[in-house]
Amino acid sequence: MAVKNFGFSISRPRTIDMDKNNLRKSNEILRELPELQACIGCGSCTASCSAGLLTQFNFRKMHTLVRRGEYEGVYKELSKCMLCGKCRMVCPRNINTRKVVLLIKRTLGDF
Amino acid sequence: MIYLAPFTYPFIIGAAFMFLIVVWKYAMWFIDLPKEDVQKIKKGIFSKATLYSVWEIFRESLLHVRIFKRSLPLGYMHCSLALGWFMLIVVGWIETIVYLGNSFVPLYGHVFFRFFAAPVLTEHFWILDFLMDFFLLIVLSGVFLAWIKRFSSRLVGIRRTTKHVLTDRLAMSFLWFVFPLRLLSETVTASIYGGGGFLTGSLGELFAAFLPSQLLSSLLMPFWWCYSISLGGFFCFMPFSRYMHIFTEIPLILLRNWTLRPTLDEKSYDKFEIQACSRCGICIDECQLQKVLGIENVQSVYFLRDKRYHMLRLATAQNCLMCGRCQQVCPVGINLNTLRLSTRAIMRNIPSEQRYNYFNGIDRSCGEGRVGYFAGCMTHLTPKIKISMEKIFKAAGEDVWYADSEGSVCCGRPLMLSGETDAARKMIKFNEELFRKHKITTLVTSCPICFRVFTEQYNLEGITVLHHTQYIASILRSGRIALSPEECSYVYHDPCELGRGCGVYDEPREVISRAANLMECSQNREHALCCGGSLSNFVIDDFQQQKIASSVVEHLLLSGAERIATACPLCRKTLSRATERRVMDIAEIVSERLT
Amino acid sequence: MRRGAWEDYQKDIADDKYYYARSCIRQNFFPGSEKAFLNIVGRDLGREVFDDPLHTSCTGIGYHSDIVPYETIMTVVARQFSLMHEAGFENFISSCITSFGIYTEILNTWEEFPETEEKTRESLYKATKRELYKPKNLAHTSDVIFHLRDEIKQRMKYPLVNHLTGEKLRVVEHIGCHYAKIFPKRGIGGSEFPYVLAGMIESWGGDVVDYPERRHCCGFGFRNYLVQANRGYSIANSHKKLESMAPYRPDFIVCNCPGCTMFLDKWQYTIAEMEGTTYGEAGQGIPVLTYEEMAGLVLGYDPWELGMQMHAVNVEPLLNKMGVEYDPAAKYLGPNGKYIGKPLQSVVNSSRGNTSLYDIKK
Amino acid sequence: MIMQTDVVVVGGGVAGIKAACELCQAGSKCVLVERDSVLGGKLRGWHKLFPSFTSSSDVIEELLNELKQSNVECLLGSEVVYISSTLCRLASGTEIQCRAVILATGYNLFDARIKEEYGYGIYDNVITSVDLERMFHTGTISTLSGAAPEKVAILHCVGSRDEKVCQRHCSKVCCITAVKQAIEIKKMLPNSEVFNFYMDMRMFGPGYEELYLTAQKQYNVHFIRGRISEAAQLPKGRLQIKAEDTLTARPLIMSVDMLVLMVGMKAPKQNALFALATGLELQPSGFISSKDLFLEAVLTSVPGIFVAGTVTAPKTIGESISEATMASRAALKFIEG
Repeated sequence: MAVKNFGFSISRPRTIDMDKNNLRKSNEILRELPELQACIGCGSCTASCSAGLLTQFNFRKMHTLVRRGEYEGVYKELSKCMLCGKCRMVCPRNINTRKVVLLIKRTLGDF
Repeated sequence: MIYLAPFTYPFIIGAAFMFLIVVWKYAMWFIDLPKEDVQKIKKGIFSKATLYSVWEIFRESLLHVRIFKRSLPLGYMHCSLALGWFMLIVVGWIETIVYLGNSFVPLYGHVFFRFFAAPVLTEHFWILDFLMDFFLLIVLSGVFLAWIKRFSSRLVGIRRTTKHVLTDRLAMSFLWFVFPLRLLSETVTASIYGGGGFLTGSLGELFAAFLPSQLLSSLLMPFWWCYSISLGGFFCFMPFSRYMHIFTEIPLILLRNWTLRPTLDEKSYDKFEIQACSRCGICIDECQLQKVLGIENVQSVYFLRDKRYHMLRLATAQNCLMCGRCQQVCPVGINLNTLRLSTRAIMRNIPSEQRYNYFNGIDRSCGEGRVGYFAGCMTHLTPKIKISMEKIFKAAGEDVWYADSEGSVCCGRPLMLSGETDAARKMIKFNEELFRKHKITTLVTSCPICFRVFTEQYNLEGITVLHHTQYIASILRSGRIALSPEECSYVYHDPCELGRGCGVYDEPREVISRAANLMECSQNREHALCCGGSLSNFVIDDFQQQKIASSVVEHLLLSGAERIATACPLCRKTLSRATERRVMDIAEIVSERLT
Repeated sequence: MRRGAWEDYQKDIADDKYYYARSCIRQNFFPGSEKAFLNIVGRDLGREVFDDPLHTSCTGIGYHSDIVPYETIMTVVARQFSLMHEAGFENFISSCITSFGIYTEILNTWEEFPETEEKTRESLYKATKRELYKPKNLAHTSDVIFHLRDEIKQRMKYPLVNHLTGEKLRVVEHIGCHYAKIFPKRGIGGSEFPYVLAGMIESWGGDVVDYPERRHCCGFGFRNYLVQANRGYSIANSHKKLESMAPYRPDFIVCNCPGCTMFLDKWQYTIAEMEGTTYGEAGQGIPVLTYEEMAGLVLGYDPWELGMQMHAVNVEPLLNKMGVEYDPAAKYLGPNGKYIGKPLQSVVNSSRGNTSLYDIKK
Repeated sequence: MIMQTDVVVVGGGVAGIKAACELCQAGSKCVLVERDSVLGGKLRGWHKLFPSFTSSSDVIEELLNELKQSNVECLLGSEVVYISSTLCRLASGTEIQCRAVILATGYNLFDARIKEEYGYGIYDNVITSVDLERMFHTGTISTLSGAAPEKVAILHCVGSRDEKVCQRHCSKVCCITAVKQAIEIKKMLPNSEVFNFYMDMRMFGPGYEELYLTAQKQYNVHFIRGRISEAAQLPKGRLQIKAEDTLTARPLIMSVDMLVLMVGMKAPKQNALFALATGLELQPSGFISSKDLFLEAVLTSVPGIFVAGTVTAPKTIGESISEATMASRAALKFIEG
């Protein structure tokens, strides 16, 4: 079929569609590390982040997206993390953030 | 003498099998050694190192001096089995020479000498009989202790004994039977033909007195059969069990003295280290994860076991504080931390070209000077340390270039600890270039984690790398700053990375004693405890970290000190969470006492 | 229980004597619809509707595109009102949803801020020497059809029922944002569960589809369409609505607003051409009707007289379903039997294949 | 008919019952007036109480036992039409002359139908927190078709912190109730997935934060920060909900089998009538103002009229009961002069 070019294309929706998203990997991660659910979204991890100081990297947003089944680009984003461990020191909910980084990267693979 | 008896076949087959396997294994490992290692061997083989190794082999493989130092009963157990068995072989050899002169005796002729010799021997050398029985008794006492250890390890001086896998259990079961069966076989032989020393001879007389001779004659062959089978069985399983360490420790000692070391990349030398582990279990007791948290199955002994049998799980490899306490006490001297790191690298090192491209052009440093100060990520969470260092620099009149005052690229060690070595090397390269660009001659850091990677992995030729305690000690000595001591007592907590990691024990103590009263706790220096906050452990949760920290604080305060001093921002933060007492970095103490 | 939601949102709709304000988009793209409205209300149902040639565009498109200032549009609207007064009418009905929204908004502004009314009065006088008279009743033309739905039902020729199976037709209704989202109380049924079109559909035998994106914008969005670079955003909204309604397998869409009719219809063509996605049974597209066309079909008007050949999505499958009698060959013949030209074959209509019929009378 | 007493307690919920008990135990005469035909108020509709999962019937029973022993005169099914600090007139025409009044008239539940975008009363499987408690009472949670829901969304702040429905105030207890209900759902249906949509988690009381953490870690309840904007019915009675996941700054849609609306507390209309008749001051939220928030929380601007429980603001059961004790003590002090 010939695809016509009208000078614009259909913008992709930014909506997170929880029905279409496959939550298998997300559930796998939560099973291994239930404490990740305890995140209250305070953002101190991102605020203290060494990589976040140098880039747009936002750890809180990344793991939240993963929990919603939005995996695309997360592996690449998480590769910005230097694993220095500051976030773990400041997390008010005692989440083992470094494990979260490694676990998500391991579970998602290069997605 | 005719050395032909079918019961020897199990032994012959077992011994031949073991010999072939062991030779084949060593050959493969040696062939796989990288070129540098082969060069080292060539250089070391005709040097004093080889002579020293012979002494070390005798001391550690036979006498087990290091284990003796740890625990007398445990040392005796290892020594009795190793030395006792060795002496049985040596004296057995002498025995055949004495009795038979220089005529050829096959291997099994030595081993089963009593069986072949008893019916034909007419005269006995009591001293040989005595020695053989004596060493048999020694070995038997060792076996007895090993039994006891299985039931109650505490009696042998360790709290936990190692859990084994199937081949180990099989080999161990055969081994347990070897010497009691030897005793029985020789006793029955002595009861029929006479002879034997104080043990087998006396027991033989006793048997002859109370048991019918017909029964004894019918028991003779079955006992020798069993003895041969247990020996053969043990030899069959030996190369696949932990008993491989019996032989492997010998080449390991040689190779180590020829300066071979494991590296972050896996190599053939690792196999010698892995298989030289006797699974004595000393590392289990030393491990705080076991002692405080009751976590089993992750300690070095299990790590090596799982790695050897290719059943290592990531969760095991990652559940380690890498404090180095086990390495400190390992009687075989295995480089446990390096092995764990290289293993993590095998499991998790994912090279990526694109990774950390954002480093390009980053330079958030400020100030100018020949001395560079790298606070480290963790120090940014303990700003007081940073401010104290700035104050100290100012007092010393030092011109300082602050490498990471507005954020920086991490030193790379935390990532390296996760196994992602290639990515960590990108950070290392970046920081090396940054330091060179600013032409510093001295690099001071407040974080032992950074300090360790700077000294171990960075190529900083021409730059002196100092931990801030070393720097402070040097400016104190040269009188560039002076302190007014306070009437307060501190106990010093040795950070793992600074102490066992880099061998810095004295400078922190020197600085503290100039500023206040220094007190010591019993587990200090090489035996210091880990605070629990280690970046090497990816498994334990914060609650468990805190539990370790509490136990450490408790131990530190047994010294009677009022406050706790340390030299690591991570230790300081972790310990602070566990106590109401003040936990201070040495830099803070110094900056408060500056005159 | 369900009906309870819209009972709160009732409004007065005048019964007779309407001043009719046309819609820019409707009269250009669906001229048959406005004609049909005048015929149905004026001729069939005997109401007086005045179609004033003097009135102008309300300039709503310019207003919503940030080109026409509020003061200006208030004056334009004031002129329409005085024209209505001059013609002797009090009940203002507009064909366009955006106009309706603007009239409502302006009347409310005058009510809340009387000084703006005074200013408009002055401007109107300065510009046209006319006096401002506000309408007694303001309604959208769909309100009028809704009001007269039972009378239409009595004359109904083709109910909204599949004449082959007897099943009710599933109808998606779209009221248009400016109808009830600005002032929900001014729309029948409010903005959450609007009833103006639903009432017609139910009266005439159809079933309303309540799908998740029912309240979503059609995608016109003025600036989002008018600037070409933004059209991807415009079409994405229509795409979202179509994706959301597709699982309900609607037989057709009926729109309140002329703009929505146009976009839900024509974007189906664009989506099909751009990525090959077609909606509706056998990928023939979902026909999009104006409510006048729907009323006209129900009353037995000829579909080509209603202007339904102007749609991007072919309506024949719907006509066949309803059992409407029509001459397929006459599709592209104008009122005087002259060939008006026909569109090129498109993906959305490709499954119909045989179009040679139309060429016979060329 | 004219009655005479020391104190009239208006409202037979937990606060009213407790206040009446205290008054009678202290030896004063009191009449408890309740509009309903039974005592217990809104608590009757509740199954278990946060954060301890105490059975609410236990609490009511305990209070009613105390009431029985205190010989309180209760007028059930009696609506108050006029009130002042000395007189209470009922719909039946009965007049009660008194020396002080304790208002314990409580709150009304917000009518979820007003937030019509959520479709309460329109869609089959949109229910309120109260409906859910009713289901807990029966022991089964099911959709209209009778099936156990696999996915449940709980929406906080329905009729709270929402100026669109003239409810600016926070109803205080809904957050923790939502956490409690999420846990109860997970306990009954371990395979279900529960999503709580919240704006803020206001875990102000003892043990609340811990319960929140338990819900997250132990029960894997998903908490998504964002208010649901609308619900729509899908085929087979399922619902599609839309919200923004504000923590990722992305719109979010999902389909659920059941949507639970955490309805807030609304000030009853009669508060305004009372205020008009007696001169009581009202807060902007419509709840009655205390004389002083700190030192005289149970006093009002009118001497002789005291307040207890949620008549002044949303409160927990525990807070209402302890306030009742304070109010009765203040009323006694007042009539003793």
